[in-house]
Amino acid sequence: MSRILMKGNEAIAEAAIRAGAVYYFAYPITPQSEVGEYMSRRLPEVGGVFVQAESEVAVGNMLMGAVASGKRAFTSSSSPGISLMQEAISTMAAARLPVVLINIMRGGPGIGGILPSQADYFQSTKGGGHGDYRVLVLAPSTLQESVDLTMLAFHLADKYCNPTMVVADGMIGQMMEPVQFPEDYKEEPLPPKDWATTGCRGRAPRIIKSLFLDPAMLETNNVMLAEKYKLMKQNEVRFEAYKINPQNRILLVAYGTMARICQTVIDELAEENISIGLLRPITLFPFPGKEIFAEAVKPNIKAVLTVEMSMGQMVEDVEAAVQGRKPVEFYGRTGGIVPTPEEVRDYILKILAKKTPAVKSWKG
Amino acid sequence: MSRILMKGNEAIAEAAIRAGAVYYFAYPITPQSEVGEYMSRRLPEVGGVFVQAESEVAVGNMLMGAVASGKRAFTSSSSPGISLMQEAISTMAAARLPVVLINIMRGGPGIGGILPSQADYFQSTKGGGHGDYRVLVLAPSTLQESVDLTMLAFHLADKYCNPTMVVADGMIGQMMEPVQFPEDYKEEPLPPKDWATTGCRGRAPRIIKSLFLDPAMLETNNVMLAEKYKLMKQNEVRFEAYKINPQNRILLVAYGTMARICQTVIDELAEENISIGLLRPITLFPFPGKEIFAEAVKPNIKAVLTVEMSMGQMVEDVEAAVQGRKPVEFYGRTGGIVPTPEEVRDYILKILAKKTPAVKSWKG
Amino acid sequence: MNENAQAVFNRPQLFGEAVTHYCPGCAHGIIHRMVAEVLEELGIEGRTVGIAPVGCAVLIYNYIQTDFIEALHGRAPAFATGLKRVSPDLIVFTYQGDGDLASIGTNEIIHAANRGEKFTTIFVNNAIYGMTGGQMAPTTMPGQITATSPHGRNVKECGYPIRIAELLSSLRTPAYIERVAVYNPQNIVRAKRAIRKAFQYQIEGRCFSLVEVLSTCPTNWGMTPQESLKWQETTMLPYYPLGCFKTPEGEVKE
Amino acid sequence: MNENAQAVFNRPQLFGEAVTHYCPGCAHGIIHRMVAEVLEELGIEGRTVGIAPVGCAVLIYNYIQTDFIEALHGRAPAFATGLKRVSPDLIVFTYQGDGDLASIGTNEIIHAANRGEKFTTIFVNNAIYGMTGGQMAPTTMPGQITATSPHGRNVKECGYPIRIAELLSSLRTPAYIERVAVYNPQNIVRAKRAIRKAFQYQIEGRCFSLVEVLSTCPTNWGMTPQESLKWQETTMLPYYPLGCFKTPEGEVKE
Amino acid sequence: MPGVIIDKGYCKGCELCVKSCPQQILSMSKEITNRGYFSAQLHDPSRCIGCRICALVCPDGAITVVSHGQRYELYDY
Amino acid sequence: MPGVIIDKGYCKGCELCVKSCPQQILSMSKEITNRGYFSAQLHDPSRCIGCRICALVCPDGAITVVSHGQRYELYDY
Amino acid sequence: MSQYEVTFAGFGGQGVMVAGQLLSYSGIAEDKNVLWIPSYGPEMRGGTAYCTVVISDKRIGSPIINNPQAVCIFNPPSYEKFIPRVKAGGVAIVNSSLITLETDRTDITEIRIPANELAIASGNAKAVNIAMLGAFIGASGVVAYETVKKVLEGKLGKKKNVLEINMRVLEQSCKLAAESVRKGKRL
Amino acid sequence: MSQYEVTFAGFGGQGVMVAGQLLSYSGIAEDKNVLWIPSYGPEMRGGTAYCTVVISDKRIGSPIINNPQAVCIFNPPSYEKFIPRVKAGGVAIVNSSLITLETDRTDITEIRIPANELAIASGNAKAVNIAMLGAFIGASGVVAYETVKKVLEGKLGKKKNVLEINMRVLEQSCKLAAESVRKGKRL
Ligand SMILES: Cc1ncc(C[n+]2csc(CCOP(=O)(O)OP(=O)(O)O)c2C)c(N)n1
Ligand SMILES: Cc1ncc(C[n+]2csc(CCOP(=O)(O)OP(=O)(O)O)c2C)c(N)n1
Ligand code: SF4
Ligand code: SF4
Ligand code: SF4
Ligand code: SF4
Ligand code: SF4
Ligand code: SF4
Ligand SMILES: [Mg+2]
Ligand SMILES: [Mg+2]
Repeated sequence: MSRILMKGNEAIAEAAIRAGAVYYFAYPITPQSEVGEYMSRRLPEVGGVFVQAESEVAVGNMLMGAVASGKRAFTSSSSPGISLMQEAISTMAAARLPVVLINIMRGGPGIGGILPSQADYFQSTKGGGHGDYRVLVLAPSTLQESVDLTMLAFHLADKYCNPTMVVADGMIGQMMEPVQFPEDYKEEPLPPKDWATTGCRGRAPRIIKSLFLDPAMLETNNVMLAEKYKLMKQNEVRFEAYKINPQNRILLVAYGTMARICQTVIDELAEENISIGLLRPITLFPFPGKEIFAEAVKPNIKAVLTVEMSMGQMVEDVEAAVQGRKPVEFYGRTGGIVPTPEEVRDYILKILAKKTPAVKSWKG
Repeated sequence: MSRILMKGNEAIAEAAIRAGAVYYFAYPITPQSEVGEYMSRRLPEVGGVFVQAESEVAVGNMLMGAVASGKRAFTSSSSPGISLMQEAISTMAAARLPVVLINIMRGGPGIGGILPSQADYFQSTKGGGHGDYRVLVLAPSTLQESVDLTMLAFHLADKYCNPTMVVADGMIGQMMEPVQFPEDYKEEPLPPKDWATTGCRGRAPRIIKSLFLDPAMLETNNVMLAEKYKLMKQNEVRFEAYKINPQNRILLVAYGTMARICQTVIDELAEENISIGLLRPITLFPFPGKEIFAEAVKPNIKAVLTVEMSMGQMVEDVEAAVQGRKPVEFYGRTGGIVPTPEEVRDYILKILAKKTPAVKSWKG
Repeated sequence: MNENAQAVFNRPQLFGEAVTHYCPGCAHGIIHRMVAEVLEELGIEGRTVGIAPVGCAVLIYNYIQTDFIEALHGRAPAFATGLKRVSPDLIVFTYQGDGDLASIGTNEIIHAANRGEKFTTIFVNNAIYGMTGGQMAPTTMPGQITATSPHGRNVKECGYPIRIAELLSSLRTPAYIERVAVYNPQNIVRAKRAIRKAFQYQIEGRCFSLVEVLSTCPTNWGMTPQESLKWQETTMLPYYPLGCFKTPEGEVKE
Repeated sequence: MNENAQAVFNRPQLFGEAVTHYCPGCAHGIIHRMVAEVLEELGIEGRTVGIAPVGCAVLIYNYIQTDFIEALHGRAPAFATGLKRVSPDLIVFTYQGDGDLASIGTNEIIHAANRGEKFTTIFVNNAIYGMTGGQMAPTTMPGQITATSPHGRNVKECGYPIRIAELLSSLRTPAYIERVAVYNPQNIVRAKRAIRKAFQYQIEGRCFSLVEVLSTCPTNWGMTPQESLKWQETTMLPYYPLGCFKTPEGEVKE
Repeated sequence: MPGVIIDKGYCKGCELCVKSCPQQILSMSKEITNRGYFSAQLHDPSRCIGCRICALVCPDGAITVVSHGQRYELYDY
Repeated sequence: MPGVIIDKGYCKGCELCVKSCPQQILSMSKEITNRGYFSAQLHDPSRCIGCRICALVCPDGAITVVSHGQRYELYDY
Repeated sequence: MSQYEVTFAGFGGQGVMVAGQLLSYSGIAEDKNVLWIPSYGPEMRGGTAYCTVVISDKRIGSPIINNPQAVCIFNPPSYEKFIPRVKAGGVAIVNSSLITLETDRTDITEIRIPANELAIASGNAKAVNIAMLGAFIGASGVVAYETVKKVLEGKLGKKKNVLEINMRVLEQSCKLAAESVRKGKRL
Repeated sequence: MSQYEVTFAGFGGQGVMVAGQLLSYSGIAEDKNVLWIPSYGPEMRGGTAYCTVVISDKRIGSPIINNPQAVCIFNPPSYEKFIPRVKAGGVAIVNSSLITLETDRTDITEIRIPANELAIASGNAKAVNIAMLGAFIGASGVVAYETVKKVLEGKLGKKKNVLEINMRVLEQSCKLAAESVRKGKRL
């Protein structure tokens, strides 16, 4: 298996193709337009189809039509484009359509900027659309992981019949790293797509829908969805523990590019004999809250520090997980500014220098 | 002041007019189409304008244009329609545009149903759009309060230059109660709209925008927004304490129609000498978390019970507020089914009957 | 039925048993039946997937017994594009109302038509939002009273009704586009021919095809079914002329 | 400048000092200048609010010194509708690219035009998505190579370019719609006349007005500025004929 | 002889068939169906020419036209 | 005598003026502006007819045309 | 009485919603708290329509009223749906013009009123809902007869003709119902 | 060396990005971990472009490299922007064909290479980036000269002509830089 130097956006595009997703619907937007440009060259070679849609609203709906007949299809976009898909994403969840979406996040809100950001955490994990639903959210921190998680996203989408999102900041889309594609890609067996609308010759007609005028039916649908989300919480929580050990004095929580920066800080501080551990969520939903709790309560931990490229979003889930047992601190930058290792390091040292902070009675 | 019997949707419409919002942009959707129907009769009488837009996407953007010149304008819609406005709402927040939105929530996700629901809590309070931003969210539980909070929404929107939402379930839109409109409506003084684009004769041009290509500027914008949200948390938390007292054995948390149902249950149980208190958030953002914490930790409280017309959304904020100090229970129905007083009562009795439940080590 | 009697007109087999939820006399029923008959006659029901709109016809899947996907409001052409592009052997049709297609979904239908997506659209123009209770549509007639135009559509404020067949026909990409009506048996027969033709173009993989069917909404028009058909003829027809606006052949000659 | 010399052509006052961010030779600059000149000449700059698009022209507010609102991608007509309806005394114009207006924003422009919103649109058609790095637009020419049509636009898959002036002119609501070009001085002069006319219609409260200006994108077309103007003339012009497509007067006569 | 069968389960009493029968041999019955509608009925079967117009206009697929032998085709449907 | 003033601060060296001057009296200078462009220059001022074409086509508002006295107007702009 | 709940149920077109609204206005006129809740949902067109009115001296809590003290039943399907829901000890006003169904329940008072006949006889076949409303107040006394009269006057004051007919129907049915209650019919 | 970082900076069009990519490929060829980070942002058109390459034996953490060990500076504006950022003890390869600016810093090694002249002399004015790359490996030795040659061959193998010229430029500049280092010029 050779290592190929690729731009993140292109690596993700190729990964999708390797996972058999040769149907791509998208609308250009920085910083992920290279996905579409790559696809417009590659898909004709593999017999796939790329439709450049008239808008992201159309994209979301084209995807539902595409996966309805059982094929793997996906899109990529960036923050404002993803906002335009919220009605569709809610509907994919309701109608159990295994669509994969890639969000290469940029600075917001509004038109914002085109530089990297992690400020769509709420949108992706809490559901930016209406109604009770959840999207499975994967957050890679290297390009190899971008490849692996993109391929996994298609598998999980099919496994749970649920929209699945890969969220990465613009940095991951734009940088290059060597990546490897599995040569004999095999997936765990998946349930048959016995719901796909492929024409009803020889069987009863199938209907894919999200409207349930009878409230009891609609509630049943919601309860079935909730069971699925529970299953995901049981089976699909993924995270990486980096240098986590009983000596840790601070527990860092960060994902994506931000986690790599934290790793650098941890390595540097380790050389100064300051022990810091990092718990890096790989799935943002389901969130590794239980695991964070377990680490946070360890006696040596003075505080949990969440670092994000946002004003503080994941930190709410971290706070909920820690349940007031340790102080939860936050450091973040926004607008395309990425916290540097130095900034994170300084913040850590500041926390360590503080007089043992009491667990606040209410986080305010 | 005479009491007029009105449908919720019409009461909200009239309240907006009384608050000086005579510009209304909307697209029909059940269960709130009466707002537009009322407006199409009333606005010509008061010199206002109603544009029935081509879509909710257009509505969100028309509203930004409308309020940009300093006028009060608003829309009403229901869940899927609000999902289509997420890019616009994120942008209103970024560009500080005081738009008021009414969401008469219906069952979701997807097309769902047309019956009442509270399943857009996440969407409205966490931000369904991209980027770091917050919407001020008001949740009335009676028609009189729908009138009062609608009028307040325009004031708060102007005060904070922030999109402000009134969320009510379809029940509130459809039912009738007598309401009163203030005769001499006066508002606290507001800052001058010295940002409005009214033509630059005699002054420097004004620009309303959300794009900041310079990351430092974009971050500054985000920090300024964050300060505003902090101010809101300090000054605008609103809630109602219903029969809250030291004897309470369960603390109920519910809003909107659901809170009324809980009040009935509390009254009934009071007659059986079972003391239950209700903390009803009126602002969903900012959330009265501190107040919930303060009540929850009181010694007699065995558990906090959140009741919602959803699979459990606000309960996450309640859990975060309670910080593991008391068990947080949840009861909810969805799809247009509203939990009845009997169901809530039964659930309360079940909790009270439980062997003193330990605070779970992790909520799972 | 008498022993050697022969049914010369039957409820199409493709219709299930369900009684529709439509109001008495609503032309949606006539149009549904024609679609079912055509699918049956062409023998394509086994490889057809319909795309249901949001609108009164949202439950069409309960009546026409083929696979169906329910689209979001206005987005049926996007669903159809996605489906047909990944499964070109399927016969894909959308069934859309005028609020759905000519208001919220204008962008999707224009671009699907312009890309020449090879599916078929049955566009049911009843000059009103039926399902939500009779609000003004972009196709509402000048002066027509609706729930949101209580004094009649004012063209000075809301503009003139949009003529979708004409609008789409002005695009350069080849397509088959025809407008038909159902106000009397002759026109019903013509309408069915147009629908059949639209599917035939798709079967041959030729082009995008759309049939605009002038329909009725007795309930929200506040008329009897019979009056509604009369109003369709006398008020709608002069503004919405019938006929074939575009064929791929015509384009080829160009 | 010599003592008694007289400037017979000046950088318009309404332009600030800022050097634009446009690529050398990009026609956006020419079109900006014409808009600024017209606003100045008509003396309406003090009551004008522009709506900026998302596209290369997003920073137009740095160059033309009037009030401005930055719209979301494609939604400038909705912003303009909102603004003009609540403040009818303002002069409101949108400035939109072809990706913005003819792709994501098709619905908004069609319905604004159809409602007869009384604002002015300057539609800059450069047959490509400039800002995002040269992807195919709905207006991209058949065979044109772009970042997402590496083998040239294939009309069998993507359909033919959309002609916005013609499409909008097919609507019944009165409007002023003209297509102009900038590939030589004669046409620049004609373009400016059309822009002036468009604003005049608005000043008189007559109708919606739109000027489609054929533009260039030397950077993403991969041509020199001069070659770009040539390509505009030789390749775009035959498909996008110049001229006035619609006037409210014409409509009144109808 | 041609004739029509009206399925009362489907009929919603819209009267479109009644109004369009060229022979004017359909009318509304006074009976209420179990959905609460008055349904159409054939009051003069002998004059039916089997032209199928009633079935063509029926929005509810309630009408079957039968024939044994001669009938008039006004439309080639 | 007419003449043109080219503001090097604005000129991006696109050459459009050079290519369209009917008198062919504009050319590109070899100097690099502080934005890194070669700017246009008037190399034969005496032949300028003040027709304004160069200014008309300049996308950067870099050109002012001046005149004292007679000049040719090719366009009524 | 501190809180009283009544459901009006019938075919769409029988004036069920308006009956509930008239009662609500009467409650307001008597300075009570009032809540009117429509059936709002995916009822089939041509199906049943219903609304519930709550009248109370106190703040009204739950708008979910599954077991009202009284029902006014205009047509057979509603009879089947709502009779089982009436609170024990409650009242059912039944439109005997259309309803011949019977119930096994013995814990409610059923009052049968030939509402259609009353209406037709009065010269306004549409007054069915007024007949039912009259019967309800006659039987329940939740609001005063005079109050309802005033409300009707207020709403229909301009249409003297219609008003008069309605007044007559209201009075007749109110009396009829009051009498039945006095006679303890079908208790 | 466990981790080495170098930033390439110049005008758009000078081949800055490609220089970084060629170095990255060379790192891969030597089985190292590699990361290439572009300047991606609201740079004005015609402004500066830059990229940073990280080559490491270990897992590469932060992609935010504010203070690289080395910079390759193609034009004057980049000189002003990046010289202050070089780590103390680091190296700056400076294109002396365009840059006459000087720095006060005494804690870095500055190596001046007439990259434009080298390129023009070779017959391919576009080879400026190869000249700079050659100088960088000559000065730093982060990857072997032979490796870069192989990578160039792989990328340009088909265009013999271009390849040859580039090879020549690479070699020349590599040697020039290596010599300067040996001579301890401007240390
Ligand atoms: C996003 C969204 N907006 C609005 C609605 C509400 N809605 C449902 S159907 C409909 C219009 C129906 O009108 P039309 O398409 O003309 O169909 P008809 O009922 O007349 O056949 C509307 C506005 C919705 N379901 N989703
Ligand atoms: C919702 C959304 N989708 C996509 C984009 C990315 N985007 C920015 S500008 C643009 C297109 C610009 O093309 P055009 O409108 O033709 O303007 P030009 O740059 O060619 O003048 C796109 C797709 C965006 N900003 N927002
Ligand atoms: S509301 Fe109108 S369109 Fe809908 S079923 Fe009834 S008559 Fe037909
Ligand atoms: S990218 Fe194209 S449209 Fe944009 S400024 Fe450059 S030349 Fe003009
Ligand atoms: S078949 Fe013809 S003649 Fe016979 S009942 Fe029907 S319409 Fe009348
Ligand atoms: S047309 Fe059909 S539904 Fe209408 S009355 Fe006749 S049989 Fe009944
Ligand atoms: S004014 Fe005319 S003649 Fe003079 S330089 Fe300009 S284009 Fe040439
Ligand atoms: S046209 Fe303007 S920008 Fe272009 S070279 Fe001439 S002066 Fe410079
Ligand atoms: Mg309709
Ligand atoms: Mg463009």
